[in-house]
Amino acid sequence: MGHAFSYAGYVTAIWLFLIGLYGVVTSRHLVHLCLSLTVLQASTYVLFTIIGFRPGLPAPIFTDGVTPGSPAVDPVVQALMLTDIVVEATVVALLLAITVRIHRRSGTTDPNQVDMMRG
Amino acid sequence: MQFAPLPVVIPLIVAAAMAAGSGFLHRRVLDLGALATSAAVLAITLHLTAVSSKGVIVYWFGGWQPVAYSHFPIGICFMIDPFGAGLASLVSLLVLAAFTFSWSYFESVKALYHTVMLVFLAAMCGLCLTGDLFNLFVWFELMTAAGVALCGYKSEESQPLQGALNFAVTNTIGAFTSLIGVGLLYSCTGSLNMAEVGATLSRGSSGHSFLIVGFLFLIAGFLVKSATVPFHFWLADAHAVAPTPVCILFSGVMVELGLYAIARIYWIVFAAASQPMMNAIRTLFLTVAVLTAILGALYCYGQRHLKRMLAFSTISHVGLMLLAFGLLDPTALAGGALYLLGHGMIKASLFIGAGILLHRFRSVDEYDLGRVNRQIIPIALMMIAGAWGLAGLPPFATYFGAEQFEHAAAEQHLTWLAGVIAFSEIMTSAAVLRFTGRALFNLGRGYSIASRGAPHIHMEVETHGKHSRVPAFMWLPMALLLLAAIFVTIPIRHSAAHYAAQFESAPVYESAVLGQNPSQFVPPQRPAVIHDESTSSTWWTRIVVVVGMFFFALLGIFPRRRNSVVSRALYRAIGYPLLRLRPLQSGRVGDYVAWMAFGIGAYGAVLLLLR
Amino acid sequence: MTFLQIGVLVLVALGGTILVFTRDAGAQPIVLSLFGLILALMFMIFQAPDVALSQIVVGAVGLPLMVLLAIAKLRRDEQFLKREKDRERKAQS
Amino acid sequence: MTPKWRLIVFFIGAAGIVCLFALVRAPVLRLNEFRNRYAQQINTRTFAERNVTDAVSAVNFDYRGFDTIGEEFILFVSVLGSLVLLRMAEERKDEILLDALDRKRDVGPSDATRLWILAMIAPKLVFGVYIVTHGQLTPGGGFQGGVILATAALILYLGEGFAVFRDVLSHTAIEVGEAAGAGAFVLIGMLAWFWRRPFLTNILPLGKSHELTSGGTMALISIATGLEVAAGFILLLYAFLQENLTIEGEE
Repeated sequence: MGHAFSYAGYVTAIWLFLIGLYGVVTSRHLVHLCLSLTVLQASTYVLFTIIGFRPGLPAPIFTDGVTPGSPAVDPVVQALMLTDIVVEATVVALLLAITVRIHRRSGTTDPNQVDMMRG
Repeated sequence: MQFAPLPVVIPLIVAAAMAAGSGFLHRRVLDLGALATSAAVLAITLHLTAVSSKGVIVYWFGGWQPVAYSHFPIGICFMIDPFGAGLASLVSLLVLAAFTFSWSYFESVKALYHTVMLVFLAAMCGLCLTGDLFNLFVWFELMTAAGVALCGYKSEESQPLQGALNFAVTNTIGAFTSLIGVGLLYSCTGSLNMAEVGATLSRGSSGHSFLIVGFLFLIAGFLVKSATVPFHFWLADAHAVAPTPVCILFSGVMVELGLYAIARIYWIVFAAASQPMMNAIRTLFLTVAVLTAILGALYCYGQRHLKRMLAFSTISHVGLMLLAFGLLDPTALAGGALYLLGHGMIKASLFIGAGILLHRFRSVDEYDLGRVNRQIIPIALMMIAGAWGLAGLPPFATYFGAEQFEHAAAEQHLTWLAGVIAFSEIMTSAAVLRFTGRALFNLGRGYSIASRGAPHIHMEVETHGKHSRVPAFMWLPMALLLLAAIFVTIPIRHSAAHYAAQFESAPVYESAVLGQNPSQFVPPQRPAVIHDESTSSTWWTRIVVVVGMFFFALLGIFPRRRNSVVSRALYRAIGYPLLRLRPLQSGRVGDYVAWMAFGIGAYGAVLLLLR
Repeated sequence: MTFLQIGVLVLVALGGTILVFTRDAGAQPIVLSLFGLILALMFMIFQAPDVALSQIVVGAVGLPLMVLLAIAKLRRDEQFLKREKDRERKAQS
Repeated sequence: MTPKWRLIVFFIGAAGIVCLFALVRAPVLRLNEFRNRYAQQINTRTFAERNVTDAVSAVNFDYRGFDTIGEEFILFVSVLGSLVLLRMAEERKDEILLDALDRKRDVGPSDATRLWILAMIAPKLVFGVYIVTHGQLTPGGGFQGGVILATAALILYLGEGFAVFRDVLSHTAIEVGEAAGAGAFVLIGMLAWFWRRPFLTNILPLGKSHELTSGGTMALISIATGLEVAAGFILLLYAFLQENLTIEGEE
């Protein structure tokens, strides 16, 4: 079976996913909601990290001391995570812009009070 | 196939050029450029559809053919078949219609509107054509970002912002859940290519529960996008308030793209490996489809705001299309594809109708309007034709589609599903008819029971120029889309079943993508058939639908006295459930996310218990 | 080595929890920045220097900065709206 | 729904999600023969095929470059969306107010602080450019370097105030830069297409390993990305800063 770190990482990923969801569900402030989303997304970072990691292998950068072509940690998941980080940053920027705008229009930042449409 | 990347690449280049030149480009130049781009993309996607009908086209970006790597896919590929390319054609057709409609539309803040719309087009085309799981996620996220930007475009009022917020939060969480799914599958199969992942899973060492959970997480984002119960709440909020050209795309194709992705993922990645669990998956999807269709239809009938009404009708029809997919049968899938094309065009046409009313009368509210105007009568007639199409009546493509999956349901001894289909068709079309009767023909008096508690949404005027007339570039796309919804059946009606059978056979795609064998598709032993002979039962259903549609429309227009038998029965059947259900659609994003968590858990529980 | 890895994962879980339970707008950017740094540390320990660099510039600097600016803007808007309201009230009386 | 019911619904769902994760624990944590084959292919071939030493950059800019195009446009569209939402163009008319404000801001940070802050800009710029151009050799690349370059602009604002920030970094120029960066990436991909090779094929000479020119189109893509990301983040700064100041100016 897997290594201790992968158990810890797996549990951490689940925990971040759920606690992030909990934050979004109970949020009373749109900025707080954005931050909860970043926590939620951190669960994907942790999951990808432990999937790609192999104990004892170096980072996939073949400069000092690492022979080109030798085994290394998974570079594919790292590339995916780079994309993921950009996505996170931009989504949060968009949401913050919406937040500012909502506050301008309706004077509130509580997602439970902006409901003009229901039913 | 040299043209394959162009549906994505051309809009992106034009978008970047427009953004760079936004300072000095004249508005009309932007309009013309956008129209030309979407027309070009339409031509290319139609060409791709035609070419791919002879065999799946696989296009490797960067030239990373897997043949050189012992058949392991190392790059990203487009995997183009008639379904994907056909859907991309629908996307570009509707984008073309949207740009035509917006010729005299709201002032653009520099070139931002055109730029974001073009990026949206590219993202949707990419989603239709890609054959890579992570690439699918990228286009999904690009679609969401562009959609949110477009949804909040007219942010002078608070409602568009609320819609954009709910859209952004729910879809982003869905995307992250899908990303977790991608991670789970990558950990087990070591690949991101759909065909390769499917092949590895079917070699099977991962166990049933892994398949279920991986599937569920992977499609979670697309369940949100396609607004199935209980992931559907955001849709009405976003669609009701987005600018009209954006609504055309949201309801016409974006939602359906979610369904397409689910079907694609299921058939290529999971179907072979999850063969023993097929019944559980079928039960889950049929249950969800029935719930979605009924719930959407009820809400739809209970609205007074035309756009919101159409949004709920989209939810209901998504239920029907999910039903077509959930039967897991090529005939039903072919019917679903036909239905999807017809529905996309009709819904787009109706949304253009809403845009015209907003342009002409500055309102789309059933009770605020109520002005007969000779000029608006052609529009009203087209709305009625649209309602006829929503009801799945001939000669619209929706009829030929619905007929097919009713047949398939009957073959699986699920005849009662025809009742659900009829209910959804009756309520959604009756709602549109009721609206047209009240608002455009000034019929009726009093309030309909169903409208009690429906939100009244103030809309801002989107157009400039003369409001006293309806320009041709507004009504023309509306009429042409309705005609297209009729004539689209002719070229594809008979070939659809063949490509549906191909769509459902992963080995074809595997050999095409991984390049091990020639990719000729041999139809299965019992080929899927398009049922030509209309049995008497389908005719009976149609008659019931027509009668029911007019009954509920008239009942909405001329409500009876409160204690009459009819109105008490109606209250029990429609009014009371609606009153109870309305609070669920609370407009609060926290509620929606709680329901999403519930949905993932519930779907998983159903699959695990039935497996 | 495993000790280090598990330690940083525990830190990540703790950091996320604290961030979700930080409801005070003043503290949020700081906690977010710290959480970003912890994640970057995790990436370093798990041999992902590219991701770590990107996480430092985005997660620990860029994102908290945007949050900071947004919160500042919300505060200013708050004052602005209040002043508008006062002005209206004065005009009425 | 009342908050209580919302929590109940959420906790039922959360319990389900925990069960789902628990069920797939073993296949995810256990190593199987498939797990790392993609990584192995990349790790063994990157250096031989592309002459570059950073495998992550090779995946980002070459093997899976098409993903990165999508990613660049997510950034592009989100920045535009934020600009739309914060209504840059509409609020341009308030710039007169801004000028009045800038005069007021003369009593900003002391000269010593300003000097310190400004002294940080040059190294920031150098570092950012270094990271952008060495993407294929060492950790980093267009994305990370781009953000570093954008923070240099932030320092300029902190030291010199908005007027100088605006004069040095003209809004139009930055907008054009952002669009150019995003467009350049796609155009580099099209370069191969015009030579009748698949989109995004790396057709430039691969250069010598461990040198700046190694990796063919990768270096160009990295620079295009850097331009786009830096410009995009500066535009976001603009959007948030300018609206702040507009409000202030109305005082």
